[in-house]
Formats: sequence, structure tokens, C-alpha cells
Amino acid sequence: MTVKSVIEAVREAITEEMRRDTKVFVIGEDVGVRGGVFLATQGLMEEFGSERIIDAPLAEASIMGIALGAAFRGMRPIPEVQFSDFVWPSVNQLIGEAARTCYGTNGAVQVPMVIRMPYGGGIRGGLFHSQNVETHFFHTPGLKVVAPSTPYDAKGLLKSAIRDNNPVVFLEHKKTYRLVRGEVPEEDYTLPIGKADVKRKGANITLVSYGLTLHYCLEAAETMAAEGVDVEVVDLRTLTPLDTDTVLNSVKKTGKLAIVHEDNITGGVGAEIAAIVADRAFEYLDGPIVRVCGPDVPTMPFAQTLEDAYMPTADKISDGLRKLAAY
Amino acid sequence: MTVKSVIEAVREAITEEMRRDTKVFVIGEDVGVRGGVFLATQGLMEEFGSERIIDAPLAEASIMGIALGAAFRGMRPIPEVQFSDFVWPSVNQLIGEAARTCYGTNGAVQVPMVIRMPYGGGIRGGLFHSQNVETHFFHTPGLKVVAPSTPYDAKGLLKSAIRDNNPVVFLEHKKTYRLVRGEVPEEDYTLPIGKADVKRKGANITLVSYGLTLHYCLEAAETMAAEGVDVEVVDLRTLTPLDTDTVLNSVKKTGKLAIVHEDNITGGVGAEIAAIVADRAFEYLDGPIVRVCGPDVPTMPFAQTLEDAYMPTADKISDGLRKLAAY
Amino acid sequence: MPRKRTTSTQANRARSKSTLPKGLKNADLVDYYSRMVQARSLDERIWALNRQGKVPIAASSQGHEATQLGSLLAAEKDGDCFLFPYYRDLALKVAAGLTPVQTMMSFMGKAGDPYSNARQFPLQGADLSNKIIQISNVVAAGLTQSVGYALGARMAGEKTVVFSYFGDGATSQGELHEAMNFASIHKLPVIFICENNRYAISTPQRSQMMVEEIASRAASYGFPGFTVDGMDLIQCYEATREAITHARSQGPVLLEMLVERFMSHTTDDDDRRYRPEGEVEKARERDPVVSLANLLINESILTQKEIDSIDSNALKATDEATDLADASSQPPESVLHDSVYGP
Amino acid sequence: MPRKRTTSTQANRARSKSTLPKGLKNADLVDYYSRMVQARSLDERIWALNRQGKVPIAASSQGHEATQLGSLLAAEKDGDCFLFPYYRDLALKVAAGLTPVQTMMSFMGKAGDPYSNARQFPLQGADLSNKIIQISNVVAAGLTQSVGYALGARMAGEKTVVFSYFGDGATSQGELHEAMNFASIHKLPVIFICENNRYAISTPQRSQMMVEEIASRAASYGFPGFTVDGMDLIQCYEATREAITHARSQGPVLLEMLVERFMSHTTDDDDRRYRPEGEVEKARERDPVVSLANLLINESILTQKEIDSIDSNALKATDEATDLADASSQPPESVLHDSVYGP
Ligand SMILES: Cc1ncc(C[n+]2csc(CCOP(=O)(O)OP(=O)(O)O)c2C)c(N)n1
Ligand SMILES: Cc1ncc(C[n+]2csc(CCOP(=O)(O)OP(=O)(O)O)c2C)c(N)n1
Ligand SMILES: [Mg+2]
Ligand SMILES: [Mg+2]
Repeated sequence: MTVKSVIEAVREAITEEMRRDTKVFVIGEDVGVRGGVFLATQGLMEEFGSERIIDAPLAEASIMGIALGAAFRGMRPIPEVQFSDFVWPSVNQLIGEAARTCYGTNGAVQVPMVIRMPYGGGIRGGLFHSQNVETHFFHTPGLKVVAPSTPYDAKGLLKSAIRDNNPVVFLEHKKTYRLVRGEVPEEDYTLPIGKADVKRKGANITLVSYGLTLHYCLEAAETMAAEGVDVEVVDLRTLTPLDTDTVLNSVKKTGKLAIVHEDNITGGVGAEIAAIVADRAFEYLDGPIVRVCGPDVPTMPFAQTLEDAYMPTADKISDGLRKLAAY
Repeated sequence: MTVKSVIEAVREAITEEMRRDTKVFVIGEDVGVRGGVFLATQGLMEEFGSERIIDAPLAEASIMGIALGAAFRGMRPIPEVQFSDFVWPSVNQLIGEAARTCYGTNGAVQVPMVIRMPYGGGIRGGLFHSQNVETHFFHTPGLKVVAPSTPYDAKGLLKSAIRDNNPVVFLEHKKTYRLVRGEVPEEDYTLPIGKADVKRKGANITLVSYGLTLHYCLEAAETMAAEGVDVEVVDLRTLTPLDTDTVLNSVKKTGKLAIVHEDNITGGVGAEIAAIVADRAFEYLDGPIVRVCGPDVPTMPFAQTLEDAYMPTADKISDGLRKLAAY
Repeated sequence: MPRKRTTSTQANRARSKSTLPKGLKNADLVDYYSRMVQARSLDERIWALNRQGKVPIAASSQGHEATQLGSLLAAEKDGDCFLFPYYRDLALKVAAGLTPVQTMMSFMGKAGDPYSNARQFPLQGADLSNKIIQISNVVAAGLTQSVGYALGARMAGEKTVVFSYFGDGATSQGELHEAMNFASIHKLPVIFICENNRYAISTPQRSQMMVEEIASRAASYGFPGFTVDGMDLIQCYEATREAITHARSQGPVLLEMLVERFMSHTTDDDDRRYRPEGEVEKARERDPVVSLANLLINESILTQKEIDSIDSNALKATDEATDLADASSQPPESVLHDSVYGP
Repeated sequence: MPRKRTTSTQANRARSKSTLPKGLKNADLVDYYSRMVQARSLDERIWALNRQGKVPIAASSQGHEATQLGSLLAAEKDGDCFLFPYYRDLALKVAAGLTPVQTMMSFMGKAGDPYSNARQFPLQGADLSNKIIQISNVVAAGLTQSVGYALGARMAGEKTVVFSYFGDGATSQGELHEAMNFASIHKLPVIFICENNRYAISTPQRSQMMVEEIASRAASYGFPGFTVDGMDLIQCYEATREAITHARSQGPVLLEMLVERFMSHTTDDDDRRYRPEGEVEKARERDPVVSLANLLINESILTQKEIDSIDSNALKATDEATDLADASSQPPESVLHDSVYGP
């Protein structure tokens, strides 16, 4: 196995799937000659030509709607939203139309489409290049939502997403692109959409996260280990379908639950996890459910000081865990 | 006091505020000559003229963006989204821009704007005329979200919303428009945004809801009373800011919590309420937190059978309460 | 393509003893008259059923039939066209092959509605066997999808021409601009068919745009646009046939079809609130069903008796369909959770 | 309005010994030369600071200055204009009154940045004292807002003309169509100013649209559109001045200003990936700063020495501003939660 970055894993997944299946194509802004602003599609124009790597006009609604229409015809489009912040003009096609296509046609029309979106903050992107948008898709039946944290997961899940017959929102945290590296097998492999991954086993507290903050959770777990608290870290990997079993089983074992995400706390994914556990594992709970999440301010200010103040860090997570451990 | 319907209360609030403040104006599709498809603005064109009751072209993004721009100039626009299902083309202006305007200009620019949206199902509207969209705005810092259930609340809260200096998403449940009637004072009055209302006092279970289903909750509470269970019904009225105190105080008293909404269960407003209680009133909980909500299917099918199957009814709520009472 | 634009007044001229355009046979006109009458008969019945509380909502295509069927006729002659209609295309959908019973099931929300199994508003969803997709009735949402479908078909090595239908109000949506722009850049075989009835619910065309001719907007995208008398089946057929040829060889075309909305916007609407008195009555003088019947008689293709028999057959089919649909059951609660996701 | 369209080749002609257009004085040119040089000097420094890690991101207006300042000059002469710029309008914002120190604070994300107090990307937010609002850098998002602002001003009984700036790539967004359509229906005093540099990041104009002249699209909305040499300050001024008159009396105007992007899209971009070799070098032969300096000398308005002194004053101001901003502090964590809502 070779050590690769998240962006390399993403590029490999797309490339391999495009080789495997001629129905797969990419459409987005600057994805062709430039290879995407994050270079996720670098070199693909050369290999697959401008028919399959389409430099679209600057118009997200049409990128989404055209990808969707091509999916109706049996293609497997991968539209790229350049930054998740720019998804809004397209959500009529995504939340309104794509998510309801299968249901609204009683299963007659499928939407094998993967919407790739670099998302999240911590890269001095300011209010309009840092947004966490996952909750909106998480709350939309008909969409699947994937948010990997490692190169290995990114590649295996992206391949599964491309082979899936449903619209999959594939969230790539921008800050992990080059920062997070890890081993990625050379051979073809896929990972199941809908399965969480216990990234660290532990007995005292269940700590659930996904994406960038998963790594901060692992850091915090180490800190806590040094303090004698054994934290189990669950990486959701997929938000929809949500792997509630893995979360519930872990909480039934540990009796305590903390949830971390960068997205605004109110109405975020963490709220749903808390609600599920407070319903279905109520008897097992030995303490309040703690959330360490982005505050309710528009994601995320530009100044370094404010970006840091916004971001759930390993320290903030450790603080939360400490209180929970002491409960 | 006179008994009025919700739609009458809404119309009165707009009319009175437009008389009070010449900065207030309405913009939307068919709001003028026709008086809106639900007749919320009936007669207003005659009184205020086509300069203040603007029949916009069929283009939601521009309705929202133009209202927003007028708000920058100190106007107090009331854009109407004809059905909440059609808000999607406009959310770049609403979620992306309006919600971030005050924060992103460090308070220099305010957005005194009320976005009125008839929403919700139960009226044979099918997938594209029944949507519950509240969660998306609930999860957006910078927006306020109001969802009244009665004519009295609708009028008082709409007036407050119009006088507020922030973008307020004002959700009017379509099925309540003519169905729900109640006393509405003649004189000018406002109700505070951010205050829940205990619509029924009770000692055994706290039942939280808003909008149409609040009425089903009251029905269910009567059923349970007959069975000896005393249910307290909290009408949130405002989703943002959320009146957590009222909810927490009630739960601390009753020890049991059930939440009801028509919107899809996963990641809905109910999840947040559950999460807050599971964190801040954990010690008081005598049972799992129950949610009786719309299932995770695209809201909401057209056939009567399927619409009924989707909708949280008084019976389904009573079932949930019964189990919780027995816990 | 029609070389000169046809204004609506010119178009109103009586067509008499003219030779039929290339490819069109008398039998086609008879066939399409039957379909048009069937659609009209169903359309009228559906409104009546709404008043009886049996159909929750309906949008009528009365007045739009010549446009819908004229373009469909061209599509059928071609044999490789795919349709993205909008909510007012009842006649199109019926004429394309939906049976009267299926139509009634869809409007009554009964199990077996082929479009969505009664999950959606009537005639929304997909009818793939008749080459139709219409995911929603969100105005203009189908436009980019239709362009994408054309792109997908081309990628699959096919020559399918896609018809994308919409109203005059829909032209205000940004997605229309985006759809046309993309189609033109990629020279996709899409025919944009605007059924211009000059109203979007209550909002007249003059509150929707500052141009007289919607067709003129095609220039912004560098492709041709034509205004056609949408009340004249043969003109609609001809314009569409030529548009198909153009689309396949050179890319998109915009056809603005001037039509009349005979009914209120939907069964929920009352157009007396906003339409000038007499406007509808005047429009009905150019009823496409009557016009086609007159043509068939004037050209001695059918006798009045034959027309009458077609009309009464349609009525009979509508009666039977109504009874059958009325007697059939709604989808069971158990299907609520099906097909949220595909396999 | 300019009566004939000016093509980019014509526009490249040397301007010599011409009389200045109405209302323009020599002193204006000197004043605007100083502002342009100041903006350029800051712009260049900002890129250097980015390479030193002190400025996280920047978009340059180098090559666009004549358009930005020419239109601003017309706005200032008029006295009642309000600006909705976009992210490439650094020179516009500086020339409109932002001080060098404020500029540098904004780029370095320091407390006191007047646009957003360092919450946003540099020069985004609002600078009301200089009549500027730009909520975001989401492409085309400001267009409908600018139209709404014009509507609001009219409702308030004012005659304010609104300038709405955007790039060629932005023309693909549906919201542009909606903004122009609404402005035309309501005859709002909005001047749409397209700074056409033929690139949207890496995507060339020919992948963005099938028309050569963006100005031609105004016809779709029934208002006038003109193509102007955006590298020529005086032409930009004249066109804008006439557009103001038109806007106030008759409604919107579209000005397509042909400009050149001298730098990569942003500091994060490397245009060698996609721009033909030599293109930028060639474009720089028409540098608006140099052209204006030449004009001032050719017309004997300034001597070379005076030019040099303006240049070095600008540099000095940039130096000082850099040091001051660098030494100043970031906003304290405590302001994170402020102004999510207004009072
Ligand atoms: C995005 C959206 N906004 C609003 C509506 C409500 N609505 C349904 S039809 C209609 C008018 C459409 O007019 P037009 O496009 O001219 O079609 P017509 O009904 O006249 O055939 C409106 C406003 C909708 N369905 N979708
Ligand atoms: C809605 C949206 N989509 C994508 C982007 C990313 N983006 C920023 S600038 C840009 C290109 C804009 O090109 P153009 O309008 O020609 O302006 P220019 O930068 O050339 O002046 C893109 C794609 C964005 N900011 N907003
Ligand atoms: Mg119409
Ligand atoms: Mg450009």
C-alpha cells in the first residue's frame, strides 16, 4: 500500500471508475483544463477528453439539473460543486428534484449521481468558503450523504457512491485534502455506504464524529487516555443512511455519549444522534449527552482568531470529555 | 374580540403594519390583482397600490434577492413564497446571503424582512405542494423562524416579525389557514418572538409541537386525560430563537418528553429539542424521549391513504404518549 | 424552419383546400383529431369531477391542444424524440399514449397511476413507456433536466431529440437562462417549446417581461427562435418538424407557440378575479378542437357524421374510464415507504 | 449613450490631444491617476504579502482599473450613485475612499477592517461611508440585491442610480437573467457593468456562452447594451455618464467593459495551467495605469516628474499601510458571537 492524501484518493477513485464504466462523467466549473480548483480532476481531461470532463458554465443550478437529466438517461454523472458554499443556487435541483425522483416516479427513474463538494473550514475561507452544509442533505430523504475522514475511506466510499443508483452527496473536507494522509491499497476496493467505523476502541465514553473533526477527536482521546479515560471514537463516515446500530452498541457499552461536529450545533447531525440515543438507549445512559460543535454563528469567520474560536478543537473536545467523565 | 381564521389574521397583520409604516411592502407572485393564491393579500392592491403590492415575475431567486436589496435601503419587505416548496430557487439569497448580512457586515447592514411561506401538508398537495421546510431555516444562524398555530399567535407574531430588524421566516401552515379559527383582538398587539406558549397545563408528560400538529397534540392530550394521563402541551410558536427554558422547565416538572412534528423525523427540529433536554435536563428524565414525526419519505404523497399514513395524527400521538406513560 | 414569423392574427386565417405539409397524411389528421377529442373530453370531465370532490386538483390543457398535439405528431413521425412536458400538458400526455383509465386513475389518486402510483399530483412523475419524464410541477425545473437528458443521450451515441415544454411565466426563472445557455454551447438537440398563453396564474405577460416576442430571446444564446400560431395543429406540426431537423444537425431551437388558456389556472383558481370579461369567450372562437374538425370537413377528409362518432366514442371512453377509476382502490398505506431509494 | 459600439481593436487607438468630454477636468484625471496608482500599488503589495504568508487570499484588479475608476468617476460627478461591486473590484473600493491602511487591514484580517471586521474575505461586506455593499463573493449574488436597492431607493423617493458590477462568468448564472428582467420591467435606475476579461477562473468566454458580445443580451430585456473599451478610463467614464442619464430617465443599461486580467484568478491560482503563453504580456501593453500616465503627459497635464512623485507617494502610503496593518491586532475571540442578529 502507498501513503496518499485525501485529494489523491479522490482523484484515483474517479479515474478508476471512469475507466471501469464509460457512463461515468464529470461536470463542473474549471474541472477540465485546470483540473478543478483543488486539482481533484487533474489529468482527467487528458485521459478522458472534454466530452467526459465537462467544463461547465458558471451556473450551479444547471450543473446539477443537467447532471440529473443525464442520470435519467442512464449516465452516471459526477457533478462537482466548486465549494459547498456555492451549492445553494442548485438545491432546487438537488433537494427539490433529485432527492424526490425515485419516489416521485414510483421507482421508474433512478438517479445514479454523485455530487462532490469540498466543504468545511479551518482554511481561512471566511463566511463563503467554509460552510458546513451536510445537515441540509442529511435532512432530505432520498439523498445519501457520505463524509469520509481518511484517504482510505474516501476512495472506498467514493467508488461505492459512483456505483450506487441513488443521488449521493459526497462531502470532502477541504482541510483534510492535503493534511490527512494514509495508506490506500492499489487494488480495487469499495466500502459500504451506511457503515460507521470504530476508529478507536474504548470502554468509558463513546465519541461520535465525522470528517475533519474526527481527527481532533482521536487527538482528544489520546489526551484522555493519558488521564485514564478510555474513549471509543466512532467515525460515522456515512450520514445517510446513518449507522445507528454501531452508535447504539457503543453507547450501550460505555454509557456515555459525546458528539462532535464543525457544523453549527443547533439542528445539526449531532442533535439527531442525541435524539436516537435518548430514545433507544435511554436505560444505558450514565450521563447527559454532550455536544462539542460549531457555535450558532454563520460559518466561519476569516480572521485567524475567530476561525480558531469557532472550530471545535482537540482541547475543546477534551474539556467536554473531562466533564462527562467526571459526571 | 372576533373569531377569525388564520388567513384572516395574517391579512390583518399585514394590512395594519402597512398602514402603520410606509416602508413595509409586499412582493411575490400573484399577490396583487389576485390577492395571492391563498388570498392572504386580498384587497391590499386596492388599498396600497401596485407600488407596495408588487406582482413579481415568476422567479423566486429574484423575489428574495430584490426584497433583500430593498431591505438594505431601509425598506421592510414582505416577500411571499407562494408555496414553501418553491423556496429552493431562492435559498442562495435567503440561507446564503440574507442570513449572513448582519454578521458579514459586522452589523452595518440590517435585514428587516419577513419571508412568508405557506407550508405543510394534509391538503392533498402531493410531493411539491406539501413540504415542511422549517428545519433548513432552523439550522441557519442569522434567520429567525416563526411557526404559529393559531390566529391569535399568527397575528401577534407576524406584527412582531415585521417590526423586527432581522430576516424572519414566517411559516404559515396551509391546513390551518381556514380550518383553525379563534379569537383575535381588534386592537394592535404583538407577541414576543422567541417565547413558547403552554397551550395546556399538565403534570405527567411534556408534549412539544408547533404549527398544525399542535392541534393534534391537544386532541391527543384530551384522549390521554380520559385515560388518566395529564399531558402538558407546549407550543413552540418560534423555532429560532428557541425557547429552551419553557421546554426545560416543563420537562423538569413532568420528567417525560414527547415531541411531535410533521416534518421528516431525521434531523428535524424535534432532534434538537431532544438533544437539549438529554444534555440539560438529563437528571430529570424518567423515560426515553419519544418523537412522533413525519417518516423519512419525501413529504408528502398525494393519495389520501398515503397522506394519512404520513401525517402524525392524534391517534399516533396518543399511542406514543401511552407507551411513554407506561414506561 | 418557418422562414417568416407568423403573427397570431395571420394565423387565424381559415386553412382551406391547402395541400398538407410533407409527411403528413389525411389519416394522421383523423388519428390526431381522435386523440385531441379524447383529451378534451377527459379534461372537461376532470373539472366536473373536481367540483364533485373526486379530483383534488387539475390543470387544464384546453386551448393548448394544437400546440401539444402538433408537436407530438412531429415527434411521432420522427420516431426518436423524448418529452419533458409541464403540468399543463394533459392533452400531450394523453395523446402520447396514456389511456383514459390511466388518466383518471392519476387524477383521482388511485393505485396504478402510471406516473407516480398516486404519490404525486396528477400526471407528474414519469411515463417511460410513452417517453415522458416530468419529475415535478415546480415551474422551470424540468428545463435543465431535459438538456441533461439530451446530453446523456448523445453520450450514449444516440440521436434523440428532446422536447422541453414550459409556459410564458417560466421564462422568468433563471434556470431557463441556464438551460438554454448550456444547450447552445453544446449544440444539444433540444427543442424549447414555450406554450405562451400570456398568463402565469394571474400575472400577465407584460408584468413578466419587457419583450413582446419570447422567441426573440433565443438570440441571447445564438440559436434560432420562432413564434408560431399555437392554435393551429398543422403549423405547430410543421414548425416542430423543421425544428427537429435543425436540432439534430445544429442544436437548440426555441418555438414560441401562441395559445389561449380557456380555463382558470387550475381548479383552485377563479380567473374572473383578473381576466377581462369576454377574453376567454373570444379565445374560444379559435378552439383547436373545432378548428381541426372544420378542417377535416372542409378538406372532405371526414363527414360530420364521422366526426360525431369520434366525439361520442371519446365520451364513452371517458365515461367508462371514470367509472373504472372511481371504483378502483387507492394505494395501500404499506407503499408509503417504498422507493425512497432505488435498489 | 455611446451611439456606436466600440470594438476592442478600435478602442486600442492612442488618444491624443483630444478635448476632454463634458464635465471632465484635467484635475479629475490627475486625481484619478493618483487613486489608480494607489490601488495598483496596494494590489501589487498584497500579492507579495500573500507569498510571505501574511495575506491568505487576494483577487487582483490589475488590468480592470480603467473600468472601475472610469465608472466611479462618473458616479462621483453625479453624486447620487450607490455601488454593488464584486470581489475583483479592489481598485474601485480603494478609489471610492478606502484608505491604504484600511485596505491592508482587510487583507490581513485585522480588527478594524471596515468591511466586516475581518469576518469575511478581504473587502467583502459593506463600506457604507463610501456607498458600497457587497455581501458575499458568491458569483452573481449581488445582482438582484442591487436591483432591490434601486427599488428601495425609488420607494424612498430618491433618484439614486445603482451600479452593479460582475464578470463575464457571472453572466451564466440564472440570477443575472432574473435581475435584468426585473430591473427592466420596473425601469429601475441600475447600470449593469460587466467587466469582461474573457475568463472565469480558467474557463474562457467561448465555454461560457455562444454570443460574442455580452452587451447584445440586453435586447432580451428591452434595454440598451453597449460594449466599451474597458482599458480606457475616459471611454469608461463617458459611457457610464451617459448610462446614468439614461438609467435615471428610462431604466437599466448594460455596459460591457472589455478588460484584461493581468494576474492569475486569485493568489491561489496559477494561470499558466490554462492561459496561452504571451497572452498576459500582450495584454499588459495596454496597462491602464501606463495609458493614463501617457495621456497626462501627452496632453501636457503633468510632467514625468510629477507622475513619478505621485507614484512614489503611493508607494510610500502602501509601505506605511503595510507596516501599520501588520502591527495591528486581530479581532478578539469575544466578537465571534456579535451581530449574528441585529438589535
Ligand atoms: C418555482 C415555482 N414557483 C411558483 C409556482 C406556482 N405556480 C404554478 S403554475 C404558475 C404559473 C405558471 O405560468 P406559466 O409558466 O405561464 O404556465 P401556464 O400555467 O400559464 O401554462 C405558478 C406561479 C410553481 N409551481 N413553481
Ligand atoms: C456561485 C459561485 N460559484 C462559483 C464560485 C467560484 N468562483 C469564484 S470567481 C469564479 C469565476 C468568476 O469569473 P468572472 O465572473 O468572469 O469574474 P472574474 O473573476 O473573471 O473577474 C468562480 C467560478 C463562486 N464564487 N460563486
Ligand atoms: Mg402562461
Ligand atoms: Mg472574467
